[in-house]
Amino acid sequence: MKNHGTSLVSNIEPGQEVLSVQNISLSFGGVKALTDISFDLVKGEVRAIIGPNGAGKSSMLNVINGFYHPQEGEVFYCGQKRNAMKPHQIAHQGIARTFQNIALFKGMSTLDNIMTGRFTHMKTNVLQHAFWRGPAEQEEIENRLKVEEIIDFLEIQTIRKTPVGRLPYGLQKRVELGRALAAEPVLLLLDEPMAGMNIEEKEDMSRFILDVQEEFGTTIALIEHDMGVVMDISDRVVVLDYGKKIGDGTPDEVRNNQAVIDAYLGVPHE
Amino acid sequence: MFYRQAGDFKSSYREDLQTFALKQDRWAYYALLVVAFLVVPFIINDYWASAVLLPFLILAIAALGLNILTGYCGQVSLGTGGFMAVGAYACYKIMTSAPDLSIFFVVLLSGAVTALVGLIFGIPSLRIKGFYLAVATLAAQFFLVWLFNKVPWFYNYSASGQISAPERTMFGWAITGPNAEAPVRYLFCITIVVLLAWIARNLTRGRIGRSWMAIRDMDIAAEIIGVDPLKTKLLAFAVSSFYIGVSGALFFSVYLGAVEVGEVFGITLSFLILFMIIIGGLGSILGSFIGAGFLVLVPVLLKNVMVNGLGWPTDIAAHIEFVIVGGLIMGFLIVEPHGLAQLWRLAKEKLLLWPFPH
Amino acid sequence: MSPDFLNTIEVILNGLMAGVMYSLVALGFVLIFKASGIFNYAQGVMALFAAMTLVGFQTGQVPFSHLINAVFGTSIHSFGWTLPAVVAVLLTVVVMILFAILVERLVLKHLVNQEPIILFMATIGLAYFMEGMGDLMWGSEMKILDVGVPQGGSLWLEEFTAGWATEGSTYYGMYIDRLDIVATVVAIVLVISLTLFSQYTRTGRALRAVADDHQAALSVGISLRKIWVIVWAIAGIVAMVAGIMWGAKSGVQFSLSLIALKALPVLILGGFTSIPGAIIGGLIIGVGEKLFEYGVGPLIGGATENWFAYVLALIFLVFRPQGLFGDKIIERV
Amino acid sequence: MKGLKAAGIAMVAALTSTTAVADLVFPSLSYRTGPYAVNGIPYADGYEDYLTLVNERDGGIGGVKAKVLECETGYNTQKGVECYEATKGEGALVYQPLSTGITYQLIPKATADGIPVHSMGYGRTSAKNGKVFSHIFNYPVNYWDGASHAVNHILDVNGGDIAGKTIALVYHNSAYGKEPIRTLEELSKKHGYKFTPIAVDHPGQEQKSQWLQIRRERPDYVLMWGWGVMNQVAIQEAANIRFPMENFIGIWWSGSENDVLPAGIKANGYKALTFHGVGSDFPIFDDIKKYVVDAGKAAGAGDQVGTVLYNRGLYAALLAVEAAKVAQEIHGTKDINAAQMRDGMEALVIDNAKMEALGIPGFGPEFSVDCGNHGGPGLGAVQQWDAEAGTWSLISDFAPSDMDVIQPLIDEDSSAFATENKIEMKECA
Repeated sequence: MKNHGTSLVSNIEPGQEVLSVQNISLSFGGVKALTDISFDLVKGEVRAIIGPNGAGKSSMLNVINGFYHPQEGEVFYCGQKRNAMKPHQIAHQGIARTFQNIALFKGMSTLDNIMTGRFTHMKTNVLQHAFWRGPAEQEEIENRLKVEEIIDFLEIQTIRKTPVGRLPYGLQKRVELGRALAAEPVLLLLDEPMAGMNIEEKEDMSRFILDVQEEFGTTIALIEHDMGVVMDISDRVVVLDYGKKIGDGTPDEVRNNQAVIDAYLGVPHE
Repeated sequence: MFYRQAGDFKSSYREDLQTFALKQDRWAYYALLVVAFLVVPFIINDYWASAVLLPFLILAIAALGLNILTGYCGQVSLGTGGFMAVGAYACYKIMTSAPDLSIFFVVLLSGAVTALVGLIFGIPSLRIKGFYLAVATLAAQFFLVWLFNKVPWFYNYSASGQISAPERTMFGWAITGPNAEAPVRYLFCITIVVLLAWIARNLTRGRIGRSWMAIRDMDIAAEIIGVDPLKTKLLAFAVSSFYIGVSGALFFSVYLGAVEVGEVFGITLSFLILFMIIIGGLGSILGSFIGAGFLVLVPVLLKNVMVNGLGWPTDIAAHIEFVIVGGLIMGFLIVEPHGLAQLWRLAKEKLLLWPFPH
Repeated sequence: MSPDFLNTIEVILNGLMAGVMYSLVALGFVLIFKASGIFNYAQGVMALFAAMTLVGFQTGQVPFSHLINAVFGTSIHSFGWTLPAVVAVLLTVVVMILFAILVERLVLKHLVNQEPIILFMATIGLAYFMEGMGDLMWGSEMKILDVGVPQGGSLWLEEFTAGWATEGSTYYGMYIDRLDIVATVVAIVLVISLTLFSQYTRTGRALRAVADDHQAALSVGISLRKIWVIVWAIAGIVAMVAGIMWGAKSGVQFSLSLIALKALPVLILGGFTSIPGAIIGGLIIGVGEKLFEYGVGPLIGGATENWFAYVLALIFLVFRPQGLFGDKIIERV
Repeated sequence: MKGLKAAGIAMVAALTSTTAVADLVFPSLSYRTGPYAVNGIPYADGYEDYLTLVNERDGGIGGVKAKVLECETGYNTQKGVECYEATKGEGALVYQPLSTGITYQLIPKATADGIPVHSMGYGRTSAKNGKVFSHIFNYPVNYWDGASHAVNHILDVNGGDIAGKTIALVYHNSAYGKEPIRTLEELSKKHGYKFTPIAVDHPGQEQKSQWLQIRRERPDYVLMWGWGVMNQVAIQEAANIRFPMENFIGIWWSGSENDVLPAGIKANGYKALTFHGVGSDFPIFDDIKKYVVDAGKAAGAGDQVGTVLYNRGLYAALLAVEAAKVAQEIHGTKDINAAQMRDGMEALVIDNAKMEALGIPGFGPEFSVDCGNHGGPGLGAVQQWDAEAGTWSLISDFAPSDMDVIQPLIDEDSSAFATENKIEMKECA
C-alpha cells in the first residue's frame, strides 16, 4: 500500500476541493442515519459539522473515513472518485481523526500513542525490526523527531512517558489530537474535540486547531456543540438534522438560516 | 540509596530508546548474562538442568511467544500446547529426514513451520474476539493433537506412535539424545532464549510492537490510524507461533528426548503457559520470564521443602502444593492484578524515590 | 424404514441427550458470566468438589482424615454412618452456599472492577486451590456415587421400535439410556426453576438487573456482593447436579473436573450470556459431534468428537461472533 | 539481608537435598494425585508395603535394608523427569516409571546413566529385545502378548475356530491404546476373524458414539485398551447396551476393582487379562498383615491390600527384590549398585518353587530373563469379575502368547529403533 495522500494532494491549490460527498444515504437495518447529504471541503479551511444529538454527524465522519459504507452516494477525494475502502487504507491516503469518546491506546504512554500516529509514515519490516540496529532504529529516531515537534507544539512535554490512562480528560483529548496530527494528515476529522472541557481548556484547544490550520495548511472537519467556538473558528458550517442537511454556508449565513434556528429551538417535525 | 536516576542523563533519542534506561539496571543485566553464560555452565548438574533450568528456559520461550500474541496483541489463545506439538513434530521430521543439518537450524526451521500453521489458525481472529477466540483456539489444540496421534507419517510409522530424538551434535557436542551433557544442553537453550528475548524486545519496542498494542487497546482507533487489523493480527500469530514452535522443538528434542503427544502437549500445557504470562505480566518481556520461573520453580521448591525437608507423605504434599499454588495465584492477583513484573516495576519506582514515599 | 435411517435417528436422539449433559455443565458457566462477567474456569472442579462432598457425606467419611492420620498418627476414616441420598444432597447444597460466601469474601471482593482476564485468572487459582483442597478433604481414591439414578438402555423403547425396520433387515430397536432421560428431565426442571426464580422473586429480578447493567443496578441499591454470593451458590448447586449426572457413570474421580472441556464449545456456540443458548448450543454440539463421528469418523480413524465440537463451534462463530444467543457486541466510535 | 541469605541457602539446600545412603534404594515414581490417582494409589501402596515387609521380616535384602524413595509424578512426564533426576543420584537401583510417557523418556536416559528400567506390563514392547535395549526390562508380559492372550482366550472358548467372528477393539486414542492394533491385525490374518478398531478420545468420559456403533454392529467380542475414567465409562456403557460381559475383555490396565465397581452388579462377568494372582489368599498377605498393616507401617490406609493394583505393585517390588538377590549372588556383594542390579535382572528366574518359598504359590507365571530376551516368555492369564462377591478370580492358567506372530514385530521395531539411534546390537551368547 503506498502513501499517495501527499502526492495526490500536492497538486491541490488552497481553495480547491479536497473532499466532497455527494448524495450520501446511510441506513442501519431500515433506520435512516443519513439521507442524501452533499457537501464539500476545500483545502485549508475549517469546516464545522453541527446539529442536535442524533443528527448523524458522527455517522458522516464514519463514512468519510471508511468505517461505514453508505448505501447510496459517492465520496470524491482529491478530485477522484473513491472506491469502497477499508479504514486503514483511507488512513494511508492522509485522513486522520479523533473520537467523540476518547479512543487512546490505554496501555501505552503519551509518546507511544503519538508515535503510533506515525504508522503510515513508517516502512521498515519485521526482519529489520527483529535486529533493530540499522534501518529500524534509524526510522524510529527520525519519526521520534517529528513526534517531539508535535509534543512541543501541544505543550505536553512533561507527560511524555506517562501512561495515557493516568492523564486527566483534557490532556487525553490533547494527546489524541497529537496522535492524529502525527499522521501529517491532508484532512483532519475532529469529533467533538472540546466536549466536556472547561473554558480555559476550550480556548487552548481552539488555539491548537487554528495553529494546525495555519502552520500545516491542514483541512479540518470539526463536529462541535459549542456554538460560540464553532462560529469563532470555522470558515464554513454544514448543519445536519435527523440525517438531513438543513443548512450550509459561512457562520453568519447559517446563523440566520430559519431551518437551523428551528432545529435548534426544537420546532417539532411534521 | 544507590538506585538513582540522578546524573544518568540521556543526550540522544537513541539513548532514550535503550532497553534498560537506568545504569544500575544495565549493570544488573550484564552481570546476569555473565552469570548465565560463564558461571552456571560450570556448576550445573543433571538435576538442576532437567528439573529446573531447562523447563524454565524452554517454557519461557513459549511464554514470550504467547505474551506477544496475548499480552501485546490482545488475542487470547489456548492453543499453545498444540502449537508446541507442531514445533516438536516438525523438529522430529526434520531431524530424521535431514540428519546432517545442524540442530540449531532444525530448531529454527521447526519454528518457521509452526509460524505457518499459526498463521492459518490465526485467520478466525479477524472476526472472533475475547473469550470466544480463546475457546475457538482450543479447536486448534484438540485438532492438532488428534492429527499427530492419528497420522503415522508424523511419527515415521513407528509401532509405538511416540517420537524420540536421536543424537544430534553442534561443534562436536551432543545437544540432543541421552549423551548430551547438562552444561551443553543448558548453553544451547540459554543462547536461543537470549537471542529470542532480544528479538522480542526489538519487535515490541518499535513500529511493529506499537501496531500490536494499538490493536489490543482499541482496534477501531488502530484501524483508523492505518493499522491493517488482519495483517497485524496474523503477524502476531506468526511471530508468536514461531516462538512457541521453537519452544516445542526444544521441549521435545533437548528437554524430554521422547514425547507422547497427548500426554505432553495436552491442554494442561496450554493453560500452564497462559498462567505464566498472566502471573508474570501481560505485555512484558520480563514478565514472561518471571511467570515461567514462578510456575516451574515454586512447585519444585514446595515439593522439596515438604517431602525432603519436612518428610511429609508425597500425596499430601502434592495436594498442599495445589492449594498453595492456587492460593498464591489468587493472592498475587489481589495484590497486583497486572502481574509480578508490574509488582517489580512498582518496587523499583519506590526504590528510586526512597526514602520519600511519593 | 431402513435400518440406516433408524440408526441415524438413533444417533441424533443420543446426540441430543449427550447435548443435555453438556448443557448441564455449561449452565453453571453462563450463570456466573451473565451476572458478573467472570469466565469461571473452576466450574468443572466445582462439579468434582460437590460430587466428592456428596459421596463423603453419604458414606460418612471423615473430612481431612488422611491429613489428620498423617499428622497425629491416628487411623480414623469414617464416622461409621451412612446418610440417605436426600440428606447428603441437602448438606452438599449447604456446603456449596458456604463455598460461595467464602469465594466472595476472600477473593471476588478484592477484585471488583478488574479486567475479565484477571478475574478469569483468579478462577484458575481457585480451581487449583479447590483441586488440592478436595483431595485433602476427601482423598483422591475413586468413590462410587449412587443416589438412585436409573441407568441402562430403555427396554421398552427397544422393543417398541424393533419392529419399525423393513422386513428381513437386522435391527435391534432403538437405544436410549435412562440416565440421559433423567438428565433431560433434570435439565428442564432446572431451567424452569431458574426462569421462575429470576422472573418472580425479588432476588431474581435483582439478578437480572445486575446482568443488564452493573452501574444502574448499583445505583438503585442492589448489593453486588450479595448478588455474587447468590450466583456462585446457584452455580455451585448446578455444578453438583452436573457432578451427580456425570459421576453416576464414571464414579467420582479427578477426571470429573474435565467435563468443563465438553462445555466450552457449547458456551461459545450458545453465547456466554444466554441460558437458552446453553441448552440449544449443547443440543447442536451433541448432535453435530455424534453425527460426524457416525458419518465421517470411520473414514478418518474416529475419536473425532473432542476437536469436532470445537470446530463446529468455530464455524458458527465465524458467522456470528457473539454466539447464537449471546449479547450482540456493538462497536461504537 | 541476613534472613534473605538464610532463605536462599535453605532454598538451594531444599532443591538439591541429598541423604547419605547405604541402603538399597528403590525409587517409586508414584501418582497419588492427578487424573489417574485412583489407580496409582493402590499400586504405590503395594510396592512400598512389600519392601517394608522385606525390611521388617527379613531385615532387608541379604541383610541390607531396602529404602523406598517415593516421588510424586501425578502421571505427568515433566514431573517424572524431575523425579528421575532427583532420585538417580541417590543410588537408585531400578526405575519403575509407571507411565508410558515417562518410560519412553527414560529409555535413552537411564540407559546412558546405566540404571535399569523395569516397565512391567507397559512401556515400549520392543524393549523386550535385550540386544538393543540393554537396560530396559519388560518381563513378564507386554501389550502384544496381551493382545495374543486375549485372542487365545477367545480361541479356547470357541474350540479353536474363530474364523468369521468379529472382534472389536475399544482403545484409548494414544500411543498406549494403539499398541495392540498391529498384533491384532496380524492375528486376524492368521485366524480369520474380522477386526474393528474403535478409538475413544482422551479422557473418555463420553463414549456414546462408540457403544452405539458396537450395539449396531454386534461384534462377537470386544477388547479394551483403556485407562483412567475411560474404563469405568466403557464398562458402564457396555452394561447399558447389554453387551454380554463375558465377551468383553480388557487389558490388565482395564481390570481393577475401580473399573468395575461403578457399574455395580451389571459388570458381572467382565473379563480382564492379568499376569499375576488376584485376591489376598496367599501366605504372603498374612505376613503383610502381621508385619506391615498391624504394625502401623502400611503405606496407605491398608484397605487396598489384595486389590488387583495393590497386588501388581507388590509383585513389581517382589520381582525387584528377587533380582537384587540374584545380583548380590552374582557379584558377591550385598551392597549392589545399579549396574549390578541390571545383571541381576538379566539373570532373573522365577519358578514355582521360588514362588512357593516366597509365600506366593502360583501367584505369577514362571519365567526367566536372559541377555537377548528381557521380556520372558510372555505368559498371561484371564481373570473374571464376580460382582456379587466383589472379587476377581483367575479363570485360566498362565499361558503363552503367539510368539510366531509377535517376535517378527518386535525384531522389526527394535531394529528400527537401533538404526534411528545408531545403537550397536549387543552379542548374546
